Amino acid sequence: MAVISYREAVARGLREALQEDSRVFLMGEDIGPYGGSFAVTKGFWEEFGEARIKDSPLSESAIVGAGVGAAMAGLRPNVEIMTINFSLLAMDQIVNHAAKIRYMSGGQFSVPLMIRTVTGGGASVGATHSQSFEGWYASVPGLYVVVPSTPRDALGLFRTCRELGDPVLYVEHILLYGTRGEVPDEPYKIPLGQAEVKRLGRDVTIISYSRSVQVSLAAAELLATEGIQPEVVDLRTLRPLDIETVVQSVKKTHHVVVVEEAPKQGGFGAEVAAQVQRQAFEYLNAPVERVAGEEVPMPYSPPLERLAIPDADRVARAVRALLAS
Amino acid sequence: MAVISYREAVARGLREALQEDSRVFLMGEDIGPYGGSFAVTKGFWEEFGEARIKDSPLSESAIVGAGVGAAMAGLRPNVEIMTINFSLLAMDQIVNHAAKIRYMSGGQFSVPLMIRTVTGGGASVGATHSQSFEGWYASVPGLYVVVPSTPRDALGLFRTCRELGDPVLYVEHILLYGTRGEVPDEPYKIPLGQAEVKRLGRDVTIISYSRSVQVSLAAAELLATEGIQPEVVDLRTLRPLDIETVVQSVKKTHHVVVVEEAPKQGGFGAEVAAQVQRQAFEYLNAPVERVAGEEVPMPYSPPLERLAIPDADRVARAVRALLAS
Amino acid sequence: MLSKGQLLEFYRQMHLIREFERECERQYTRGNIKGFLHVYSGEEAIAVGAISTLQPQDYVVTHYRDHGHALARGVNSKAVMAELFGKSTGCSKGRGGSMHMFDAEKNFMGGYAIVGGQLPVAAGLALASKYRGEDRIALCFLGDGALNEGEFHEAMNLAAIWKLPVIYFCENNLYGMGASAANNLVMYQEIYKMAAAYGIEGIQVDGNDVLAVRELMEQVTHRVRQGQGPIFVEARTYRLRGHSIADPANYRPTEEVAYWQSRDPIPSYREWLLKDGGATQAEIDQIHAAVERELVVAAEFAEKSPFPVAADLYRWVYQEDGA
Amino acid sequence: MLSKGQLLEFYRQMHLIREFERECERQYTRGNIKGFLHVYSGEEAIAVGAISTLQPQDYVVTHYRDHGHALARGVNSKAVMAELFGKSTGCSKGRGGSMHMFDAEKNFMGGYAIVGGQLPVAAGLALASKYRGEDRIALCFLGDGALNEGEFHEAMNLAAIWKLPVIYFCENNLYGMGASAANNLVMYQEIYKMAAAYGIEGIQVDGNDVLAVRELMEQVTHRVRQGQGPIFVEARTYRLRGHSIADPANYRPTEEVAYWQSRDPIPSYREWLLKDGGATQAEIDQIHAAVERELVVAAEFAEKSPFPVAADLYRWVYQEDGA
Ligand SMILES: Cc1ncc(C[n+]2csc(CCOP(=O)(O)OP(=O)(O)O)c2C)c(N)n1
Ligand SMILES: Cc1ncc(C[n+]2csc(CCOP(=O)(O)OP(=O)(O)O)c2C)c(N)n1
Ligand SMILES: [Mg+2]
Ligand SMILES: [Mg+2]
Repeated sequence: MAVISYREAVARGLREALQEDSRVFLMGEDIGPYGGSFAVTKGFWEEFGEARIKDSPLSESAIVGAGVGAAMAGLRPNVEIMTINFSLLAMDQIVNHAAKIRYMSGGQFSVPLMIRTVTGGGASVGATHSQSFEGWYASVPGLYVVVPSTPRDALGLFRTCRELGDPVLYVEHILLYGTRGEVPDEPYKIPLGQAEVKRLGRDVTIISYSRSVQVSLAAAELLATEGIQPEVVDLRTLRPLDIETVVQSVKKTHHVVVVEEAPKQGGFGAEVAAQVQRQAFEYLNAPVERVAGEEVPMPYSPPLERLAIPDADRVARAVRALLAS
Repeated sequence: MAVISYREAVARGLREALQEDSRVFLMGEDIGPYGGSFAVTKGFWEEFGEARIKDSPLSESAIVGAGVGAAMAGLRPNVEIMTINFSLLAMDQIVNHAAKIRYMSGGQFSVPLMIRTVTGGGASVGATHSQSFEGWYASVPGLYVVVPSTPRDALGLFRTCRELGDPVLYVEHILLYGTRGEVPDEPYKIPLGQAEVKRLGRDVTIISYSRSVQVSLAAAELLATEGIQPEVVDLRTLRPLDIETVVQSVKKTHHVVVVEEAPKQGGFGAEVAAQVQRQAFEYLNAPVERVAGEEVPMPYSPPLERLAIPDADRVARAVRALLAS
Repeated sequence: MLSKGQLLEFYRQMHLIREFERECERQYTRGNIKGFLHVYSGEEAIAVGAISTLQPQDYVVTHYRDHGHALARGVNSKAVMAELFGKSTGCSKGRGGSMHMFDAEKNFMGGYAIVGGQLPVAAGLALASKYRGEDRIALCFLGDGALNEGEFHEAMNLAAIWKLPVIYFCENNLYGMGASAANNLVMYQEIYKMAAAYGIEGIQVDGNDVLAVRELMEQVTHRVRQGQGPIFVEARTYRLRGHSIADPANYRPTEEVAYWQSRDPIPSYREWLLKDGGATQAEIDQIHAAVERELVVAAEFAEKSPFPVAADLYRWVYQEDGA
Repeated sequence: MLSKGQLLEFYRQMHLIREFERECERQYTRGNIKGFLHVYSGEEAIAVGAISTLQPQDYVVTHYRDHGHALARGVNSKAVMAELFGKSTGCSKGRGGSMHMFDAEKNFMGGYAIVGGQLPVAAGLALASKYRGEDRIALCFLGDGALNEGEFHEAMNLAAIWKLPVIYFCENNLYGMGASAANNLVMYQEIYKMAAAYGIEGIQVDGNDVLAVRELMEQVTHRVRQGQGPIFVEARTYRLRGHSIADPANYRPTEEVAYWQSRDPIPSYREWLLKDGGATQAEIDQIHAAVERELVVAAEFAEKSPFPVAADLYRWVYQEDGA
């Protein structure tokens, strides 16, 4: 098992796709000579040429729409939207076209389009550049939404996504690129809709996705020193959502905390909470608790920003309070 | 008390605003000579002139953005986005500008912008034109989201909204325009963040908003004939959300069904369910149940469309099942 | 040179579209068609003239006022009517409806109901063709209203810088819903000139003259096929009916309506056919009769076809064997 | 005729901006400034020349590369630096950061970080002015990259059809991030001509010549103020640094960089001032010394200012007395 970074894992997935499938091409802002805003596609333009690494104008809507068209024509476009914040400009194409064309055409056309983008806050880049909209997309029938938290998941899920016949929003986290982890040497894939228990425990189930998994794991370490053993479940994909794995864990722990970065009201954590209380009602000793982003536009000022995003301490506090209740 | 239609209620609110406040002007597609896509502004252009009833080009993003600018300059723009489906094209302006400028400017600027739009399905207009995105907006700090279900609420809430110092998404329902109801003759206002018990009951609390309130009331009538007395709570505003009124009801009924039109996964009903189980955990005899739209792009075909949107029967069935469990 | 058969075929198609839309209005009144109904009456010369110059492998993409384009592309009138009825035999299996017609066999890539939204999709189809080195172009229709939308700009720019084999064809019928193009575009009388901002050639044509459209588009499709990049065409025309069946269109000056009625593309073409096109009244009558029969069959087919079954509600949300 | 005092004031502002950005880079390295840092170095002549022609009541709106515009508009350098430090004394109270500077007193209506997003906002400000019949115009800066976005198109069209008193001023520095404008716009060498699609007058100016910018903008602001509608200006210029502090900008040909370094707007203006502008070296030295002092004070102020307190996290999400 090699240890690679999250960035390298995504890049490897992309490179494999380009090497193995001539229908795959990349399209996005500054993915060419610049190497990608987060350096994921560094060297790709030189390696694969400009026909396959299409450095695009600043036209989020047009490039996603063009991806839809190219996918309808049988190609496998992989479009990068520099950050999920800018995806709002392409939202109509994603929601009204990519997600609906198979259905609206009665199955005649499909849109095997992969959209890669970057979510999250914590990088001190201010309110317009620090958002987490993946939960919105996860409520759109016709889309898949994938939110890896480790290099291993990033690559394994990527390999599955690129073979799907439907559009995928593949969401990387801005603060995870530099994180490292083991990745199996042999070819492997991770199916969508399979949550993973990232840490075994018994006292409480902490459910999260993307970078919040790392936050939750850190919180679990803190708690472990106090004799509390949290089980940490990584959803890995928001659509499809694997609630079964969560319920299995809850049957053991009887306590649940959901952790995410988006502001609490209307965050995807609400869906998780709603499903858990519905399907594990009998097993819950306390209400499902949520730890989420504060209900504010992300402040630039670093001390305020730190308050606005859940950290390990806050998660640990929530767990302690829940278990004490 | 006069009986007027929902359409007339909204029009009255708009007309009062135009008459009483010279800072108010309307801007939107086909709101002028055409009279509005749903005839809400019929006659306004003739009455108030083209400087105040600004018939705009098909530029959702630009008209919302221009509304933001005009609001920053101290006016009170009232922008109509023909339906909430097209609001995706203006979403960046709504989410990144309207909602955040007060915060990002450290309180120096405010955006008293009202955006009126139309939500909902059931009109046989197909997948791109039948969506319910109000829940997404309800998760954006800095916005208000208002979802009236009756003429009385439509007018009373409108009057409050137009005096707010912050942006409001005021969401009308496509199938409610023709519905009629009593409206007090004396001036009245309805504050945001106050849910209303639309029907008293004792066996189950049905929570909903917008047209789903009418569906829920119809379901309650059905159930009443079987001896089940549902209490129906209308949230009226999604942001702010009044969970207190809901909790009071649950303390009495011990059973909750949340009804909405949006597809279930990630719908705003999840937030309601998550908060109810959190704040009324002790009082719940059964998990919070949700009745929501099916997880499909809205089918055009009328029989399929009817299956995709909750109706009174489905709500009644859910209540029966819940009480039997 | 066009053969008499071709000339008559244009007439047949235009007449079919006009009568098809009349039938839709009747069926709407009878409650068989629901929702929005936007008819193409008055603009037939465009769809017929333009689409006639395409090859079968070419792509057609259009906006929500799409019945005419579908029929001109050869989508079966039974399937179009059944779609409007919401039947499972419709060209979109009843899932799309009036504004979302599709037919994969005809490379009819869809009616798109978000104004302007189809433009990037068409660029993507053209991109795919270029990527693969195919002899295949995309023809994308748009209304004058779409010129106001940001996606027009983004798609035109993308097509231009990447020299995509796509034709953007603007049906300038002077109105978008109730809004007059004159209020919404400074260049409303010369929309084709807006293409210059992208370095794209823009050409104007009389959209009520099927032969003029045909002639121009023969050159245009040829040049785009040769790889010279996108071309933008503006056809001036007029919607003879309201925006939708619910719209009496009172906002239009009566003289304007009268003027354009006098320029109705169908009678004028018929007169030309009879006078200079070598057609006989008998041939015209035959077409009329055939179209009438076709529409009776289409309406019957639509009426008798089954609605989708409830069990199929979830069909086609995702690929059946998808993850 | 500009007085010597004005000429020197232009120099002072340009020099201040350049040195301010240098200080930012230092403070970034020291960890006092976080996140993105996009400096304006090389483009100073534009902000200074253009903004100098405005009245106090006029609006300034700009993009995310906004330090220079803020300083040229007279926003206090202490407040700009404190904002970058995330301090509560910042011009946006530490909530905005580098890309979101605001100053209500100066009618500095904000830096906007979604490329193209500021254009409709500026149209709205101009609309408000027109609605009220005020003598007040809006000046909106944008990069060449913003020309690719749909909002450029929608805002230009809106401004044109409603004849709004707004100036769209494009800083064409040949790159948007790493992407060369030459790849993204067919008209990249004559961006100003794209305005014709909207019936808007477009004018090109040398963005590295503060007096040329000033002279042109005196006419432009005058005409827009008179109510003739929007005007579009393109200034050619060059970013002397990378897109952000993290960008070494290796994608740029060295000859290109060298050429533009030789056209650096500050030394050339200084030479002119000394040779033909009637300024003395002593006056220049005095400016340099004053700017140096100002920046020491600014950095100290920023450093010593308090961070916002935790209790204020929720302040300014909504109006305090709002519903
Ligand atoms: C983005 C968007 N905004 C608004 C609408 C509502 N709408 C439907 S058609 C139409 C007018 C379109 O005019 P035009 O493009 O000229 O086409 P025409 O109706 O003349 O064929 C409008 C405003 C829509 N479907 N999509
Ligand atoms: C909508 C959107 N897309 C992408 C970005 C990321 N981004 C920030 S600046 C920039 C380049 C902008 O170039 P230009 O407008 O020429 O301004 P310049 O940097 O040259 O001053 C990009 C792509 C963004 N902020 N907003
Ligand atoms: Mg039109
Ligand atoms: Mg630039």
